[in-house]
Amino acid sequence: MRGKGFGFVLVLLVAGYALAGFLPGAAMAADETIKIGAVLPLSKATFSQAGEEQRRGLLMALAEINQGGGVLRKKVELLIEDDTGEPSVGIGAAEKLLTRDKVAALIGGYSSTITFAQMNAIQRLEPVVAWTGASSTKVEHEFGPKRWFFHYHPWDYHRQSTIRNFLMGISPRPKNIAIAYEDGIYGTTSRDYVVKYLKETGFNIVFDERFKSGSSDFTPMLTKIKKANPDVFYWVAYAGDTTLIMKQAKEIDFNPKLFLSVAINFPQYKESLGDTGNNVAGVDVWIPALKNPETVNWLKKFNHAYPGRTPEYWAPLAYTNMMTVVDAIKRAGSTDKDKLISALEKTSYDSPFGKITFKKSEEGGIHQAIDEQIITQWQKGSAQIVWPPKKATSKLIYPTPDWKNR
Amino acid sequence: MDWPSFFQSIANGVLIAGLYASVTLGLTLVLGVMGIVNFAHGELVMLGAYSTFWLFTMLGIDPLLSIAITAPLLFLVGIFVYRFTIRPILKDPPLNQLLLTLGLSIFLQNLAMILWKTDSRSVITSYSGMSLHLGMVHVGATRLITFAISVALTAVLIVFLHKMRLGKAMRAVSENNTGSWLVGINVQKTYMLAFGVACALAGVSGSLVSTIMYTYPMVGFKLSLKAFCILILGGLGNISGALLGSLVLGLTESFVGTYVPEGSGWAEGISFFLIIVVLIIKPTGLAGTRRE
Amino acid sequence: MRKDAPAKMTLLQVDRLTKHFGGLAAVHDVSFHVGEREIVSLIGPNGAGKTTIFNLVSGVYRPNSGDIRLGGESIAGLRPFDICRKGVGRTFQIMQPFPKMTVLENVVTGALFGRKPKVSMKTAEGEAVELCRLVGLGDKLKAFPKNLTVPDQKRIEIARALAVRPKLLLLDEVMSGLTPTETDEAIRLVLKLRETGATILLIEHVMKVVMGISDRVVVLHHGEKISEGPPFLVVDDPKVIEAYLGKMVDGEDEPAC
Amino acid sequence: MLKLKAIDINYGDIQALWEISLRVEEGELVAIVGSNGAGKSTILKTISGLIRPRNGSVEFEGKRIDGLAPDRIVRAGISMVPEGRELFPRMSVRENLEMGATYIGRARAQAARSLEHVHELFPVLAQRAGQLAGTLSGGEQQMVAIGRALMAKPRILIMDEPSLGLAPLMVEEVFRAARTVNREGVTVILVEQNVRQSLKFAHRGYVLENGRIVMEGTGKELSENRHVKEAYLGL
Amino acid sequence: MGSSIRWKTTLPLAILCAFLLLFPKLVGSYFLHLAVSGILAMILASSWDILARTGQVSVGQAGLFGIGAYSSALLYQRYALPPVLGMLAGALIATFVSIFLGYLTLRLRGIYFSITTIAFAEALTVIWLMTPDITGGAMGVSTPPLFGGDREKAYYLILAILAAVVAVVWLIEQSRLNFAFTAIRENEDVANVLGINPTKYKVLAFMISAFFTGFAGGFYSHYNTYIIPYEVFNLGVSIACLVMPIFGGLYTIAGPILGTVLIKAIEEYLRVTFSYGHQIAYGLILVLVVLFMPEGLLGLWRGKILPLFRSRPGR
Repeated sequence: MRGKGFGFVLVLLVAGYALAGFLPGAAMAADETIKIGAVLPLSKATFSQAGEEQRRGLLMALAEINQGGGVLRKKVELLIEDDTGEPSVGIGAAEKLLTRDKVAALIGGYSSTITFAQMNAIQRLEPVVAWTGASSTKVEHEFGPKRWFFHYHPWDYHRQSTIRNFLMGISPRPKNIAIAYEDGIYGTTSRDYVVKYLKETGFNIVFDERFKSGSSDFTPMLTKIKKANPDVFYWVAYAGDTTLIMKQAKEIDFNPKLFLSVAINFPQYKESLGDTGNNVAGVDVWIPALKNPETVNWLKKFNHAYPGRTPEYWAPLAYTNMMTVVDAIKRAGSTDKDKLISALEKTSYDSPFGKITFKKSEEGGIHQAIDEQIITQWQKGSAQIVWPPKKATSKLIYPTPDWKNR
Repeated sequence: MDWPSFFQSIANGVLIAGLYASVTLGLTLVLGVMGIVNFAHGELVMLGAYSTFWLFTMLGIDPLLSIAITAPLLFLVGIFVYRFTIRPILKDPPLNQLLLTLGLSIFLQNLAMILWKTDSRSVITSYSGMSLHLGMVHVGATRLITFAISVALTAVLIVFLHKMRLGKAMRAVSENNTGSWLVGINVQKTYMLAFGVACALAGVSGSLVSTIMYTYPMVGFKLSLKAFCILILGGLGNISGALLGSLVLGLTESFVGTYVPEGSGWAEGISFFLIIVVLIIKPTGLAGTRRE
Repeated sequence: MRKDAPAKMTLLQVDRLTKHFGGLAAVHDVSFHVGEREIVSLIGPNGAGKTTIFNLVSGVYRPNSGDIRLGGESIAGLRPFDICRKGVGRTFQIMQPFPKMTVLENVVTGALFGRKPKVSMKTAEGEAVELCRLVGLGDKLKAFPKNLTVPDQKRIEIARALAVRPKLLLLDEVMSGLTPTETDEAIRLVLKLRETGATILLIEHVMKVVMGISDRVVVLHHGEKISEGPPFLVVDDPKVIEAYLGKMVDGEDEPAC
Repeated sequence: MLKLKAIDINYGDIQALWEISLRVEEGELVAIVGSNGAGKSTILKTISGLIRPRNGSVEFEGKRIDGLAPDRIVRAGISMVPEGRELFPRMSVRENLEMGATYIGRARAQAARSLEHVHELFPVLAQRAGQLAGTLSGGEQQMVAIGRALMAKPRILIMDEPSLGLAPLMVEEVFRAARTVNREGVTVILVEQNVRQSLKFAHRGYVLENGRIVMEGTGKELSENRHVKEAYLGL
Repeated sequence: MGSSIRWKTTLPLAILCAFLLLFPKLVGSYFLHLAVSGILAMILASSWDILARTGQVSVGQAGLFGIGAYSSALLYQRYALPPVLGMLAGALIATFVSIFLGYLTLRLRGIYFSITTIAFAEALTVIWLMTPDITGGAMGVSTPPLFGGDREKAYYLILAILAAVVAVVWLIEQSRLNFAFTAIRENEDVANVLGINPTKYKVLAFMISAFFTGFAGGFYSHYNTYIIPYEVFNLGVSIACLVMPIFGGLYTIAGPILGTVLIKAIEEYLRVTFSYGHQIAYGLILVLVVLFMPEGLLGLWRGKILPLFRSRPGR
């Protein structure tokens, strides 16, 4: 009943770790290049779509930089590691990039939990981190004040304050709001802020419940919300849930004055919902319909690199992430940590999102790139920007016509 | 009492039960005939859903019509899976069968992820989003069709098992292996066909999933966890019990979702609580006996 | 033969025992007793309820009614491991050695758990080796059951049952399927066991064995006791002959069709 | 009609049958007797294909049938009434009987007539037609098992301990049926513990001990043989 | 169950121990991190194997893992309980839950036990998300880095836990428990008749398994500094717990450890080369092991490879 496998284990233990460690990275050349390391979620179900999109943006930026001769007369080398959606893998990936590959800066990032674990693990190294993802304020509270931490994606409350400001600007002003949110960290943080903001400004919350992402049926919830008869139905969900919610809202003939969600400009939105998806508004960071010259210019480059693809905002965000870091290296004239941080602090870069500078944010962050978001609405099958007024490409349709009258 | 939403809740529960029943049917058939709980059944549903999606996107075939392609396709997949993985372990202890089918499930899920990424895909047809207004109740057309198909499938399956020669052979095999050989049934072949039919059923429910829900690599697994619950509620391996169990689960979810505070969050977990409670009260499942 | 032996203390007393499965009575109103150091055989055609009685005595089944007393203490309805520790060891009709354990380990398992107070691993192993020698497995301690012959597998069963140091040993068809030489060996073994002080209740089909070693025989048919007594008397009982050989049809006439 | 030549059977490493040879002529009723565990059932299972022999051959009307799957052997015309009946407990009596003919092409066409015939043989089954087989008494179940085998229109009917656990009246009925069937031209092979009765009815018999055939003769010869009495009663 | 320890076993064992103890001095923090997460997985695999020895195949170890993780993190958050004590508390709470669960699932055999354990872990996820006031809900719970981020200390701690697991498994193998567990696994009814109380030993195995799984959970929460329900109660954790021992070889000391080493290496390799769906390896391994090498790698080693190096017949 017992085995004698210790010798075998010994051999494999050593061999296993040697293999795991030396295969990747062992063949890297020395100081010929400037290395930048990115950690992205490439293989976890709900995360990987954003991860892939970021990779596209990064590779696009990389190609552009190296075609232009690199920086400081060296080629830039981009090392992309998959965090597989697991914190311990994410920690390992970040450590590997910093301690073995000795990258000049750590970029990328997506999940808040993984970011939190990663930053805790690597903060003793005080690396230069220019982070796209992680919108949880938990991360801001902990790492926002750090000198070495730069953050691009708006924090949770930016999205929710955008919603508040948008709703306050609608006339006639809606009164009753129903809020549904997925029960993960994404939905929950969003909900906490929006409820706080809306209550402060006198809105009436008539429904406020979580649901499980990936539910097979939303009709019970929608039936309940329909009963509450809100003016605006606001929900926070992933793509699949949003598809199902809209289809079923139509089926049970639920007619709020406005359907409002988060990040509805995912690639399959139109093909999944068709006409049903019209008139839905959503808060977003960026959409291709933006008319600023940087966006138009960037889209041209994107279409050249990935013909026939509609980008999500993660692609320009990652592109901006990479460009600003390389730009800072160029201005710093070296990859020295302190010089690079000072250069990054002085960033002023015209991105598809507008001018990027690093400012203070409300809850302690000192290097925040983007804080204002936009509200989009699907109108006759295309996404239009309806808020803020200075970026608007179309006028908000409000109230939304009944399902019967469309 | 707010009657419109009460009746709407009943309708919601009944309609989603249709989807659940279609997923459970094949699982029940395999359990009934071969005594195997197939953990990979959900993944076969998922394959059916993807096949429907691609047939629609690339060839424009209506999801409901594509059942005619998806079901035979999945039947063949089933025969293949049976031949190379299930047959060698038919006589193994149940735990090996569990591990093998669980392995298959993980394999297929990740294969789908590699092939088609994790995007959620959905089809729109001329009738999707259409709904009938019956008195106080709104009934989605696709969901009604799904329900009708599931009930029809159950009926067809019952008739098949009681009237058709092959169906009777499946029942015979499920009741007595030796007895079946002795009346001239090729038990091996019957197993293979039963597994194939179960997979074809998974294909049908895959088509339904892609119309009324959406398709992503994990969709089958989530549904199959619910199907386990239904299996246990409805009596293990009992076909009409599967429909009944689906109704119980569908209605419970619907009423909890509509009438319990924070119900939307609890509703998806009900199947897990039911599994635990039912198995603890009666380890052989509610309405029936367990096969050894 | 001990037909004239003086009445001994009763070790096992089975009283009006009844067990139903569904609607069928597998055992109906059966009473008998086994005295200390007695060898009693339970015989009867297939399906007569013999193994059911073993399962009732060893606690695998709970009786529907009736009582089972071991040394005066009721053990009916106790769980099998409790009954085992009170001194009942048994073998199974279909041999069930633990396949992934060696012969020795099989036997050690019985010694470790089957009795009170518990013994140490060392003692258990020592005793198990002794028992293996006793039953004739001394040179196969490290072998796995699947590599052994039927008689050897039966020996494991017996040694394992003995390892719990039973006051009462239940042997379920340990002789069936053995060649005549093997059967003779087995008979010697059972007699040797009795000499060491064991009380034995056995189910047997090989009549030679039953006749040769039993002090008394209890005959079951259709779950009921139809006869009981010393072997030579029992075989002359017309009820027994009928049960075994089928009903005697009068004369040589053919039965009505 | 049926010939077994030097059959050896192993269960794992254990040999259960040793060089079994026997023959059955058309129209005969042959009994195989022997004590428990002697290997009687094993012989029958070998004939019906449930067990494959390690050595030796089974020939039916000159063709080898060993190695065929049981369903093929049934179709060839050998039906078995197995020990323990092996009915379909959750099917009705009628369904159980019909199953006997459903999968045999030539029997299917005559299913209705066969059913009538079975009902003549066992009138009680006609009354019980709608009842689930699992709820019948042992004797009635045995009738269903025999009836089911007959529905296949077999040339040879194999019966494995049909009287097992039955009440005396039922035992008689079962034997009567075996006899009737045989008279109607079906060859019957019977394995029994009820030695006296089966040898009395049999044309010929074989005595099996410890996996070997130790004696062969007409039913009468065997039933009067001293050794047989000894073997079963230990006299 | 030969208890004599020969030098053939002792020598590699001693080298292995020395190697493991010196490991932090030999490598950088990245490898140290890999080692820590590898050892964590070994603990999970070994403790799953302890339960499996009684024939109970749990597919819900994530439930116990999560309970351990949360107990420890919440105790730190609410009562500032030192992490190592928190881990211990987490382990004890998981053990307590396992007693409850063990008795509830006692009558369930085989696959129905497995399904119930899945449901148990999934139900816990729902409960956790729905009661944020008690559990922290979806937002999870965060703690400061373990030992102030000193990875060497963390390494030695987790190594000590692994050593404890191995020691416990070794003790089980040397004691009467091994006989009880094996007997129950191979034939519960016969074991019962031989005087073994199946309830007692099944629950005991469940408790030992839960203790270490819970401890590992506690370590995980402090080491990773942030846990959320979707992560610690994830089915993926449960599956990892069972794939590794099955791959390595069930019911052995070395099997689960060996399986973990290899799978982690394969995983890391696939992660860099083959980013999407690298868990496909788990599925493939399960299917192939069940079909072709039911005794896992150790069985393969003993049955097929070792004999190649032995010229003498026999033994």
